[in-house]
Amino acid sequence: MRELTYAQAISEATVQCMADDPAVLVLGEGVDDHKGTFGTTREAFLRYGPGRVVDVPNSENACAGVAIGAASAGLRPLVVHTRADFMFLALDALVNLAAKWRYMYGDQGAVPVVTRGVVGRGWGQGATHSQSPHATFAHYAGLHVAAPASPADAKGMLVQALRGGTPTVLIENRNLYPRTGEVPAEAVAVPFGVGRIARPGTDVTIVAASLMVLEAERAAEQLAACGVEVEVVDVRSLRPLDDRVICESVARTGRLVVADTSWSRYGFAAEVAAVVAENVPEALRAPVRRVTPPDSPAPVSWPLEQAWHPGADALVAACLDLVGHRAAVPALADVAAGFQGPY
Amino acid sequence: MRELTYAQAISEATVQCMADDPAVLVLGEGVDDHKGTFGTTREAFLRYGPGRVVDVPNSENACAGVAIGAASAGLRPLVVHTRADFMFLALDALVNLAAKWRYMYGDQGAVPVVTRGVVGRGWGQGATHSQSPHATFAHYAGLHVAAPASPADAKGMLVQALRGGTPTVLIENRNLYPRTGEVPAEAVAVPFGVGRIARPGTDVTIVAASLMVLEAERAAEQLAACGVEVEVVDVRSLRPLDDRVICESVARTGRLVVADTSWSRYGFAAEVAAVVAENVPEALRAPVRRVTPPDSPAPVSWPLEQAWHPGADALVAACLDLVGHRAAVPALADVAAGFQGPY
Amino acid sequence: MTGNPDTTLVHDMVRIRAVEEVLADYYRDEQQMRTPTHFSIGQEAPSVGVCAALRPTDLVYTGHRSHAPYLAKGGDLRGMVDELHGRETGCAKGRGGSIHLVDHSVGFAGSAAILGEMIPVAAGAAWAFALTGSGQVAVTFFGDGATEEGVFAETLNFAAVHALPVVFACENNTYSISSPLATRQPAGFGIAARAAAHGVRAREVDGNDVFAVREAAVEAVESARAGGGPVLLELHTYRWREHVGPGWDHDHGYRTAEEIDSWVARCPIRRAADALRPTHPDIDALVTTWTAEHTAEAHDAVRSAKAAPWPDPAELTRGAYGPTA
Amino acid sequence: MTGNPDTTLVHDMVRIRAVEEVLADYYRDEQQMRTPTHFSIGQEAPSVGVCAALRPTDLVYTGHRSHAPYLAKGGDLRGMVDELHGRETGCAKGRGGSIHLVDHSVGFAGSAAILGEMIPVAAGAAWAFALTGSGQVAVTFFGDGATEEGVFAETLNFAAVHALPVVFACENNTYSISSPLATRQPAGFGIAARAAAHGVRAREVDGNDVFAVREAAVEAVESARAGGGPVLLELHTYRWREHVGPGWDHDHGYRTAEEIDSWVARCPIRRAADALRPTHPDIDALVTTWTAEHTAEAHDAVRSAKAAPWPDPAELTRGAYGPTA
Ligand SMILES: Cc1ncc(C[n+]2csc(CCOP(=O)(O)OP(=O)(O)O)c2C)c(N)n1
Ligand SMILES: Cc1ncc(C[n+]2csc(CCOP(=O)(O)OP(=O)(O)O)c2C)c(N)n1
Ligand SMILES: [Mg+2]
Ligand SMILES: [Mg+2]
Repeated sequence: MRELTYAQAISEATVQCMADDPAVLVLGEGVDDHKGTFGTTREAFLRYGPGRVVDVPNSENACAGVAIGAASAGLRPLVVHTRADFMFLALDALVNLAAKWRYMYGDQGAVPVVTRGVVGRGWGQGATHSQSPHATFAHYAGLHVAAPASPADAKGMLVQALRGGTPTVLIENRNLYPRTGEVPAEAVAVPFGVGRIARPGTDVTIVAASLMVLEAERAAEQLAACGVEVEVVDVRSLRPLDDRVICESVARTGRLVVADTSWSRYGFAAEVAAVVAENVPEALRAPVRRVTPPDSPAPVSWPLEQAWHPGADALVAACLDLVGHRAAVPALADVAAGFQGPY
Repeated sequence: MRELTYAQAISEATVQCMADDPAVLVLGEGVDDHKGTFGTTREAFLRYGPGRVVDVPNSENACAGVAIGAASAGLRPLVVHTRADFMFLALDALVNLAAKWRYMYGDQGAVPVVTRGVVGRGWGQGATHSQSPHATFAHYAGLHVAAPASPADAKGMLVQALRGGTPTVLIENRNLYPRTGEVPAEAVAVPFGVGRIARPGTDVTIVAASLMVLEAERAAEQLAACGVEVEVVDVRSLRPLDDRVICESVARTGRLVVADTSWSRYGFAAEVAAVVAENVPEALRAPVRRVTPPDSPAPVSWPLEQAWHPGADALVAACLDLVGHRAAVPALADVAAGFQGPY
Repeated sequence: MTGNPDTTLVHDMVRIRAVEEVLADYYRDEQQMRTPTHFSIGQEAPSVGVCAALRPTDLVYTGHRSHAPYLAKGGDLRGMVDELHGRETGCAKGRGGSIHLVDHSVGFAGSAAILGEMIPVAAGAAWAFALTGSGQVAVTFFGDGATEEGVFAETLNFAAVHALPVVFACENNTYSISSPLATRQPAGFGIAARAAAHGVRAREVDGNDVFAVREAAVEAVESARAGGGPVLLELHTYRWREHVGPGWDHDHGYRTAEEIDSWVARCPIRRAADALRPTHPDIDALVTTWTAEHTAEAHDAVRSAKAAPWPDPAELTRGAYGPTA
Repeated sequence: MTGNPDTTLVHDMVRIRAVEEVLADYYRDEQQMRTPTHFSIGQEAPSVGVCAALRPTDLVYTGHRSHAPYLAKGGDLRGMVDELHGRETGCAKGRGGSIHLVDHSVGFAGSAAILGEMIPVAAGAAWAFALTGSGQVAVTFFGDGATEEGVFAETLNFAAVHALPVVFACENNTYSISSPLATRQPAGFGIAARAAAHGVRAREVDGNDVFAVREAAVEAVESARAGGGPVLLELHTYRWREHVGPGWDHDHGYRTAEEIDSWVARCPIRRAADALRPTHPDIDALVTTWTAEHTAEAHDAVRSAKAAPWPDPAELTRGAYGPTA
């Protein structure tokens, strides 16, 4: 199969869905500019122009509401935020209206708006440009929330979202955009709620989503060299969450590390640990570990930023600790190392 | 000690803090009206007038920002929302600015705004007036989040918040307002991060906050009659969270039920389960149970509303199940039964 | 009923008034409608006058004060009353209550209780109409208080930039719960003027004069439909009863009995009847007949609602999620 | 330096220009300032003109384009350059970066990168001043793009209702990143006009004429200080470099080289010098001297920043929480 970058996969899904369904349209601040949201909306703009790929005012709340309204009248708006941090301003519209619409009107009508939010570290983005709000959205019943790790999933889950009947939030880590992988040429939907074993292993399970799946895979490779076999579970979507793939893996390995780019408390790492405690507590041969940022906002300064963001090294350390292995292992290269400023 | 209602305790804390510190002022929609936010701001208004108890426009985002600005210039604003659901509109200001202020300016200056949000069922409030957003706020490092259960804590934690150096969100369940309890006459701060054993027991631990502590106590009483001794842990604050009191209790009982008025996924119930899985997984003699609303928005219709909100009966059932007890127990009275419309 | 457009306006106001008064009584006396309810008694003219300018295919989105626009747009009475009683037969299947009325069959697209939330939604629907060239218009009803939400200004701007076929119908009743306009907005700067400064054509209208409202609405709706862009109507009116619930609130301290009385004297139904009497000498008789008719209709609806089935708790989560692709 | 108020304005602009040009070069060439950076090159006059009207105790809050107002308010240069280099000696201890500058000693209260976020914050500070009678004024700088955020309208309304001593300084450079005003706001409806409709006195000013800016700011600030309520200044200006980062962006496709050149021709420093030349024939010599002086100052600051200590990762979470009561 041909390879695409993660960004190209998103672009292709967008273009194909727009070709298939004239109701699909894209809106967001600067979606029409030369950078085209990290290259993900450029092709759509070039093909479909400003009537269907629409630059909007800096009004996140109204734009979310406008998208909901357009959806209520039959369109399929795809809203794009170059930083998911701006979505806090759209939170009311998404969790208090879109998420509840179908239910509170008695299962009549729907507003399946799709919202893409870009997250991820790089270049001292600091406290208000480094957050991953996936857990916040995933807490509220009525939304689907996904955070694909591979180009194929990035494409397939966007296709799924643009065809489904549920408002959806897609979280994309910008450090994934240049990663390549095989991607089907057709627009094939990848369902939500079905996780995958990204790498099989027997000693420790690492559960992750999005960029942390890659970090987990890098950690697993390193650990394999020390004789520790890690199973990496990519949940793909946070709501619905595939409890089964998590629990079956932990039942096999007896050890769980959860990796996340957002805080531990009340976050993804908490939920995964809870799923295990709820379903297969007896399988745990060691305490669960959460590998997440520390309890502070994100700093800007380079050494602090490096220390703040959890990565493969922290996962390696957590796994070794869980299996009681005391070997010193060399540090891994920074996953965001290639990234340069300014933005 | 004299008894006060939960509402009176909050009112008293407000008035005493305003007397002690001229920088304290109250703002919120309708805080000055005859109902005075369920009686919690009336006394302050009568004493200090519209200059310090300030009715504001329906502008939740700006009002949060105004409070932050006033705090940055030395005041101590207490912002009141008659429904916490409206706080989604203030979320950006609270989690993206207030929570991060001290850290991102290098530990210089502070904006210790205090925000009270009222939650809780009653009278078909429905999907957008029945939510408890505590987990959302507690996920973001930089805030303190508390949900007191007793009148004494409601007073003491508000005092703590109005004297502390950290922006704080206080969640108050409206069904607690009429409950009475002993409350110290003086303004004594109750620290955050220190949970309490609300009722000792040996067979099952129920961890809860706010109204669910009462539900847990009601369940415990019922269960005692069946010979099941429940330990009720009131965490009091969600961030900081007293991991120790939770883990020590579960280490004793071996069984954990977490009760919450908000959804399971990525919520309070998830966090408490994670804390146990992280620290004392070996103590678990049974799977953890989360007693929370189902995965839908809140309905209006009476029988659905009754079924949607978790209460003492659901806790009783969960505990009996955990201990393998198959007795049928009579249903308990609805905790919100006394509540009448319209609002 | 009548085929005369002027008397129809009176009829529609009388019907809403009669229905709401009956509902308010049951609400207060029986406490069987367990849903916070915002009556429009005294401010029926904005709903009736604006909806008279609409086609069935035009869509209406409202805030919490939803009964009057729902009925004015043709929403099913039984559906509404069953909904207030939380029944499976309600227009929202008992899931939504008073603040979440909906009737797709007549273009009542929904109401929502978070202030301002539906304002951009109506603009979004209008955007869909513009993009698809459907010729429809979207209308949103909201109060003076909702205009203080930032999303109102954001939406005005968005609608102006895209010249959307949306009409913003602001029912300015001078109160937000118990807060008067003076504590919330600067004196002398009206809502219409703010809309105009955002590039949205705006008009102030006597919102208790149903004919004036209709005239302004027809102009606004047809201009929007013809591609003339968004229009805001600031409709000055007044709520007689308490903010939420069935009672009067003379004793709540935030407004005087005199103020209420002065507006009761400006009752939109009475004023419309006064205006029509010279040309329609039978108008008082008609009002009497209609009042009786719709009072009876409302009693029937309540009786029927009480006999209607409750939702099945086994279907507690139905509709939380849509079908997958 | 000079004691003459007019030449001081020129000096302050020259200093900001010289510093930013040096920083932009290092930023581009060395990639040592790992923080997204929004230069004000070409739009120095709003910061300098407004801050000339302020007392040290007046507080300034800004958006992301923060260097110019920080320096204009008297913010410590070393503190800023160290901050851009992420050092412990930075004005925000390396935690905040370019978008979170702060210098309490001179009344630069903070900057923030979420559009519009600081606008109500300045109003809140002004509220504190009004309540305590401190006689201070709060000023907030933000762009044309930030006015599209609902919180802008909310804050105008709040400030007008409470007649707060706050000055809203809008630097209208006609772009939000690469989006021109025309795609974001309706033509013919200015930001000043919107403010006026919200009850906030507003003036449009040539934002590349530092003397006009100062004159308008003095009037606004002193009126606000005297209890005259909030004022908005819409300052028309232009950004020469790319939105974020050190480069030029003629080739990004969203604006023409001609447009940029036409604004470079209206350089605020050159225009101020032109205006002063008749009375200050030495102005060109002064500009040359100042440029050299502050270019050297900036090079020194960068050298010093590179030698300054990094924060200690052991203190990664310092300041996340305040002390308890
Ligand atoms: C975002 C938000 N803030 C506050 C409320 C509480 N609230 C419900 S109705 C209302 C009054 C609104 O006044 P207005 O918009 O003038 O409508 P009216 O009730 O007068 O018809 C308020 C403040 C809310 N529902 N949503
Ligand atoms: C809420 C929010 N939305 C979007 C952004 C992304 N963003 C950063 S700067 C900017 C442009 C702002 O334009 P303007 O306010 O005119 O300021 P200028 O950059 O022109 O000085 C945008 C859209 C943001 N930081 N915050
Ligand atoms: Mg009103
Ligand atoms: Mg700009």
